[in-house]
Amino acid sequence: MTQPQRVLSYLDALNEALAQELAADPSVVVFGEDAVGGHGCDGTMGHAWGPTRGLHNQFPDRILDAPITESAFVGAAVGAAATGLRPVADLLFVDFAGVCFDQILNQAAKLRYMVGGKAAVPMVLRCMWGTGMRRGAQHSQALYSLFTHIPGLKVVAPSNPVDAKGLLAASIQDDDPVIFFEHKLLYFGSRAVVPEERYTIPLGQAKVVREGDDVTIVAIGRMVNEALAAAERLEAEGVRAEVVDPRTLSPFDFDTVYASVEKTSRLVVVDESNPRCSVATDIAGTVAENRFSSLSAAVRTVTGPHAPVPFSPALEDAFPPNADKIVDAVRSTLPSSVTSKAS
Amino acid sequence: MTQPQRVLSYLDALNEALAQELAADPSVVVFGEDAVGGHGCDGTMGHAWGPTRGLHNQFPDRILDAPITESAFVGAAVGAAATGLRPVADLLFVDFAGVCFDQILNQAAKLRYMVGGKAAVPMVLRCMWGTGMRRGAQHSQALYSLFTHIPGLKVVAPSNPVDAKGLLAASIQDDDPVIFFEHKLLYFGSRAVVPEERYTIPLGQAKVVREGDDVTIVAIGRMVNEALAAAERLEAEGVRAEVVDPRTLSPFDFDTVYASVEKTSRLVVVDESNPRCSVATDIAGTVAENRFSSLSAAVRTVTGPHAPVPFSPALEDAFPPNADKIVDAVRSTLPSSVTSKAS
Amino acid sequence: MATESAGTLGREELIEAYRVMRTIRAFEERVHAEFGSGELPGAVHLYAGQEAVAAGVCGALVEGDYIASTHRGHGHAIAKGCDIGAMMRELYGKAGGSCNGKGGSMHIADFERGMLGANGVAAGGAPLACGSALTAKILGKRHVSVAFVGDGAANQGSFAESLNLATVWQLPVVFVVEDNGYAQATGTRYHLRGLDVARRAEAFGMPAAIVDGTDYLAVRAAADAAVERARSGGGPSFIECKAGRFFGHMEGFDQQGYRGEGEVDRLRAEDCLVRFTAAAGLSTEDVNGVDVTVEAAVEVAVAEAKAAPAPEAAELLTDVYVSY
Amino acid sequence: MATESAGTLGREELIEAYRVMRTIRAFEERVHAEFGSGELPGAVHLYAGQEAVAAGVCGALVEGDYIASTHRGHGHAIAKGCDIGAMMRELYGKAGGSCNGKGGSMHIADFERGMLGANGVAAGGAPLACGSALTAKILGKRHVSVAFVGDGAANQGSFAESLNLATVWQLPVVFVVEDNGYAQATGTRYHLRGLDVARRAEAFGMPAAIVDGTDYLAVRAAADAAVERARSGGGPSFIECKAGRFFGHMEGFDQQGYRGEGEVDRLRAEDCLVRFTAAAGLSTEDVNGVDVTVEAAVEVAVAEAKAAPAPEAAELLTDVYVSY
Ligand SMILES: Cc1ncc(C[n+]2csc(CCOP(=O)(O)OP(=O)(O)O)c2C)c(N)n1
Ligand SMILES: Cc1ncc(C[n+]2csc(CCOP(=O)(O)OP(=O)(O)O)c2C)c(N)n1
Ligand SMILES: [Mg+2]
Ligand SMILES: [Mg+2]
Repeated sequence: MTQPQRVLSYLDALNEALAQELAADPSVVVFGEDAVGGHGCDGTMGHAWGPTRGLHNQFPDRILDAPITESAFVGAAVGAAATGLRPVADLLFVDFAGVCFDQILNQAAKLRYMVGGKAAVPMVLRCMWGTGMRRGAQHSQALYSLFTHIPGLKVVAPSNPVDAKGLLAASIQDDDPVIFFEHKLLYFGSRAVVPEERYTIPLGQAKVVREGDDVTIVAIGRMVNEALAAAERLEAEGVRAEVVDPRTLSPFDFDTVYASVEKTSRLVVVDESNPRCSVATDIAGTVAENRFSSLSAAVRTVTGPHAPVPFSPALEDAFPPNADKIVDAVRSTLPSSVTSKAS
Repeated sequence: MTQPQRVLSYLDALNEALAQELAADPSVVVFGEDAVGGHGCDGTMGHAWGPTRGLHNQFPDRILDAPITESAFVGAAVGAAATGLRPVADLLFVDFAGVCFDQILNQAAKLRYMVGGKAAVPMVLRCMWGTGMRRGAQHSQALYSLFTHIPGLKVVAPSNPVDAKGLLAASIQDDDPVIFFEHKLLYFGSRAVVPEERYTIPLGQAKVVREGDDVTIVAIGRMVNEALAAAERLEAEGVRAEVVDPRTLSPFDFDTVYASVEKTSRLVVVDESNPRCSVATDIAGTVAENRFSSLSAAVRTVTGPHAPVPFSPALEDAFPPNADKIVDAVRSTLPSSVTSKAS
Repeated sequence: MATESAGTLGREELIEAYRVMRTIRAFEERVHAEFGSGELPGAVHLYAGQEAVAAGVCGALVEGDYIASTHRGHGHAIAKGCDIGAMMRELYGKAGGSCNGKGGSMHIADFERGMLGANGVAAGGAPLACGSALTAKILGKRHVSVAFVGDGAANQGSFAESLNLATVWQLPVVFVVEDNGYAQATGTRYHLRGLDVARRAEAFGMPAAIVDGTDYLAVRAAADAAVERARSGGGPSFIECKAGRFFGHMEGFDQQGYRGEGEVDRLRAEDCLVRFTAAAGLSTEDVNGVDVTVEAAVEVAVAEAKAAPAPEAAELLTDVYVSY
Repeated sequence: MATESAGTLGREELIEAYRVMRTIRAFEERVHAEFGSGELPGAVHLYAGQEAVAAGVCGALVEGDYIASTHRGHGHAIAKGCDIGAMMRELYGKAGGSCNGKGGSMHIADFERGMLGANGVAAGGAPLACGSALTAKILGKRHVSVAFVGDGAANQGSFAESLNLATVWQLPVVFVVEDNGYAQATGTRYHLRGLDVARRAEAFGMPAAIVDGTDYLAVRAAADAAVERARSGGGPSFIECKAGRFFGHMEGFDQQGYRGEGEVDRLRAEDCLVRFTAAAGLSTEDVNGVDVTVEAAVEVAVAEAKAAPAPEAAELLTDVYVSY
C-alpha cells in the first residue's frame, strides 16, 4: 500500500478498478446505457456518472454507450467474451435483469457447458442492488439468489471499497461470467483506505471480518455493516459474535462458514433479499446438512420479508434487516432462548 | 367421482381442466405460440397439440396463437388479468422465461403491491419443465426455485393427473399470478383415474402421499414417483418413509412438513433442480430454523448437480435424483450412519 | 403532420384541455420546487414541456379506456383524470396516496380511471396495454387502450414485440411514442440514429403519424383518428409526438450538461400552453380563471400530502397477494 | 431480388458450393432416416430445402469470420466448415462430438471454425453475432459476423434490439432472416401478417435485400455485397431469404397437417440443388463425383457416431466453469 492514507468511496474504488483493468488489458471493453460513456448527442457532450465517470476520456474506443437494448448488449457481451474480449457490461439496476434474463440464464451461463468446454465467457455484468434509495419495487431488489441458483455464473457482492476494487479486478480477469453486485447505499456511504496499485481478491474466498466464538453471523453486502454493529452491541452483553463476509456468493466459501460454525455452534445468516430460496436459506440448509452435529441451536435467517420493496420511506426502512433484528436473532440462538423460539 | 374407472394422462387431465374452466367462465382466455390454437396459416389449418389440443374448436374466440413474442404476450396476460380477464398463457418450455422475465418478475409479481392492493393479476403461466427428453441445456430446466424466490407469485408443480387437473382449475380461479409447472415426462408417463366433474385442489396444501414414521421425504413433481419407489425399497429394509408432495411451492405448506418431521425426526428433500438457492435448500434451511429441536439427524437434500443439463442421454440420465440416490440419502440419516456422513 | 383547427372542439373542451395541461404544469413545477427543497423522496421524472401529448391523447379517450404509462407518468395520470391530491400523497409516500404510498412516482396508478400505472421498466407499459386491449376485444367492449413509450424505451425489445402482437391480434390499442430528444442523457441522434420510430411501426404493419407534440390540436387530431380506428375494430395505430422536456431527466440527479446551448430556452419559447392559448383563442380571463384554481388545488395537494400520515407499518406485508 | 451470373465464380468455387449444399442435403436426409428408425435422441430440426441460404451466405465468408446459428443449425455448421463426423457424433450424444455430446443438435458449435453455435432460444444468435462483431471492431480485425434468424424468431424482441444495437455501434454484422414460411406450424401470413422482415431492418437504419433462398447465386450475390460492406467498415446489413423446408418442423413431432396440398412437392420441384446444377452448368460427372464422396462421408459419419462411446460419466460435472 503506497499511500496508506488515501480514502476512496466504494464508487471511486470501482472506477479505479475499471480504469486499471482497461489500462492493463486491451481486450477489456466497457458498455452500458447512456451515461456509461457519456456520448450524449454527438459523442462530445455527455454526462458520464457513477463508477464509469471519466473513463471515456481515457479510453474513448473501449467505452460504449448502448441504446436501451439490454438483451442485445448483454447478449453481445456473451458473444464478445466468447471471441476474445473481456466485456464489462453495465445493467444499471439489477432489476433490469428481467429484460435480458435469457442472455444471462441461457446464453452466458450455459455456453461453455453446451459446447463441451470449447469456449469460455469471460464477461462481467455490473449491477446496482438493494433497498434504501426510495426507488420502489422495480429498482430496489437484491436478486443475487436468482443468479446463485444458476450454474455457470459466478456471483460477487462486495461490502466495502477495498473488496470492491479487488473483486472487480478479479472478476474482469476471471474466465467465467460474473454478475457483480454493487449496493447503492455503499457507493457514497462506504469509504476506506484503498491501495492504489492494481490488485485482486480471489473469487470464492470469504473473509472473517470480526472474530468471536459464541455465534457465527454470515452477512451479505451492506448487511456486513449491520452485522458488525450488532456484534458491537452484543459484545456489551458478553456475546462474542464472529462475522463472516462471504464476498462471493457463487462459488460460496462454505469451508470458512463451516470452520466458524464448528467453533461457535450457532449460525445467523443476514441477507437483504426476499426469504424463500434465498442465499440465506441456502446457507442455513447447507450448514444443517453438512454441519448438523456442530450446531447447538436452530439456525436463524434474518432477511427481508416475502414482499416487494415498498416506496414509502417509512415502509422501506422496515424492509431490510438491521442491527436490532440481528441482535434479536442472535439472542434467540443463545442457550436461554433456544427452546422458546423454536416454534 | 362419477366414472371411477376413467383413466386419463396428465396431459389429458390438463386439457380437461382448461376446457372446463373455459366453459365455466367467459373471462378465461388461453394463448401462446403456434399450436396452442392451431391457427397455422389461415386460421383453419393447424396443428394444436399438447394440453390445448382441440380447445380452439370449442372456444374459437378465446384461444389465440401468438407470434414468438413472449415479452409481449406474457405482459399482455398481466394487463388483461388486471382489467377483467383470466388469461392462461402458455410459455412452452419454462426455459423461455428468460425472454419474458421482466413480465414475470417486475410486472405480474409486483403490480398488486405497487398499486397498494388496488388491482389483482389473476393469470396463469403454464410451463413445461424437467429433464429426461434429451432436449439439452436450454429446454430441460426446473427453474421453479427462481419463481419461488419472487414475492407476489404462486408456484404450482403437480405430480400426477388428479392433482394436475384440480390444481390447474384452482390456479385459473385464483386471483393471483400462478406459474404452473408441468413435467414433460409426466404428460404421457403419468396416468390415473381422474374425476370427470370440475373440481379444485386448494393451492398451498401439501399431501402426504405415503405415511411412515422413520423419515420424511419431501419430493417435488416427477420426483414424487422416485420417492415412492425409494420408500417401497426402504420398506423392505424395515424403514418406513413418509412421502410428502408439496404440490404448491409458493405458498409452501411448511406445516405439513413440520408435522411429519416432528413425527419422523429425519428429513430428506428431493428436488430435480440445481442445488444452490433451490427449493431443496429452502426447505432444509427453513426446517433447520423452525424445527431444529425435532431433528435427530442432518437434513439431506437430493438434487441435480450445480451444472446445466447435458444433452447426451448417458449424462442426462445421471442428472436428476432417482430412487437409488434417495435410498442412499435416507440411509445416511439413519442412526448408524449419521456421524460418518456428516462431513 | 396531422393538424386540426380548434373549431372542431367546443369552447368547454378547449378550456378543459387548457385546464389539464395547466394542471400538469403546475403540478410538475411545484414538485420540482419541493424536490429542490429536499422534501420529496424518490426518483421523480417531470413531464413539463410535454403536456400537449398527454392532454391531446387522453382528450381523445372516454371513460372505460385505458392508458399504460412510463416512468415519466404524472402528466398521463393527470390527463386521464387521476386525483392530484392522491398523486401528491403518493409522491410523498403517504397513506391515502394513489397506491397508498407503496408505489411512488414511478408506479402511480388508478385502475378506476383506467390508468394502469407508471412503470419503472422502459417500455413496460406497451405489453400491458396490449393486455387491456385484449380484455376489451374478448369481452366485446369498445374500450381503447393507449401505451405511452419514450423515445429511448422504443428501442426495448418488448416494444417491438408489442407492435407485432397488436397487429397479429388486431388489438384496439394506440402506441404513443414521446420523442423528447433524449433517453436520460443519450440523444435520439445517437440511440435512434436520428430515425423516426414511426417507420418501425409501419414496418410492423400499422398506420403511423408523426406530430408536433407541443401542438395540442395536432396531437388531438392524430389521437382522435387512431382512437376512432381502434374503437371501430380497425386495429392498432402509432403516433410519434416530438416535444422536449423542460427539466432534467430526473429530479436531483441530472445536470443537463448534455444539452445544447440555449436548448431549454428554445423549448420554453415553444411552450405548448402558450401555443394552445393562442390557437384556441382563449382570453386572458379564461386562462387566469383556470390558473388560479389550478394553483390553489396544487397548493392544497402539497399541504395535505405533507400533513398526511405515513402508511401503517403493517402495510409492508399487505397487498403482496389477494390470498396466500 | 439481387442475382449474379455464375460467371463471377470460378468452376472450383461452383463445385465447392455444390459440395456444401449436397453435404447438407445428404446429412439431413440421413439424419431423417436415422431418426425415423428410432436411433437418434433429441430435438432435431432439419435444414433440407434451405441449403442455398447457408451455402450462399457462408460462401461469402472467409476464415476468421463468425456465424451465430439457430435451432435449425446443421446447414449453417456444415457450410461454415464444421466436420460432419463430429457433428454426427454430437447428434448421437457421443464422445468426440462437436460439443463432446453435451450440446446436441440444438447447440452444435465449433469456435475454431467461427461457428458460435446453434441456439435453442429463438433469435438467440443475433445478440451473440453483435458481440463477435464487436470483438472484430474493438480488436481492429476485419472479420465479419453473420446472424441467422428464422422468420418466426424475427418477431423476438432481442432481434429488434440487435438490429438497433448494430446500427448504433455500426457493427460489421449481417443479419440473415430465413423465411421458410412457418414458425413451427404458424404461417408467416399469420405471425408476420405476410409482411417482409426487410422493411423492419430498413426502419432500423440498415440496407436490406430480399432474395430467393433457393437460388444460390442470388443469395451469394447479396451476401457478397453485405459482407463486403461490413468488412470495409460500412456497418450492418440485412438479407431476407425465402426458401421452404422439406421436412417437418422437428423430427418425430410434426405431422405437417398445416401445410397446403402439394406444398412440399412444389418445394421439392424448386430444389435448390437442381436449380444450382443447371445455373452453374455442372455436368453429370461433376455432380456424381461429389455425390459419391459426400454419401460415403455421411455413411462413415453415421457408422462412427454409432460406434463411438458415450461421454465419460464425469463429464456431467465438467465445463460448467473454467475455474470454480
Ligand atoms: C429496461 C430499462 N432499462 C433502463 C432503464 C433506466 N432508465 C430509466 S429512464 C431511462 C431513459 C428513458 O428514456 P425515454 O424512453 O426516452 O423516456 P424519457 O425519460 O425521455 O421520458 C432509462 C435508460 C429502465 N428504467 N428500464
Ligand atoms: C424464445 C423462444 N420461444 C419459443 C421457442 C420454441 N420454438 C422453437 S422453434 C420455433 C419456431 C421457430 O420458427 P422460425 O424462427 O421461423 O424458424 P424455423 O423453425 O422455421 O427454422 C419455436 C416457436 C423457442 N425455441 N424460443
Ligand atoms: Mg426520451
Ligand atoms: Mg421459419
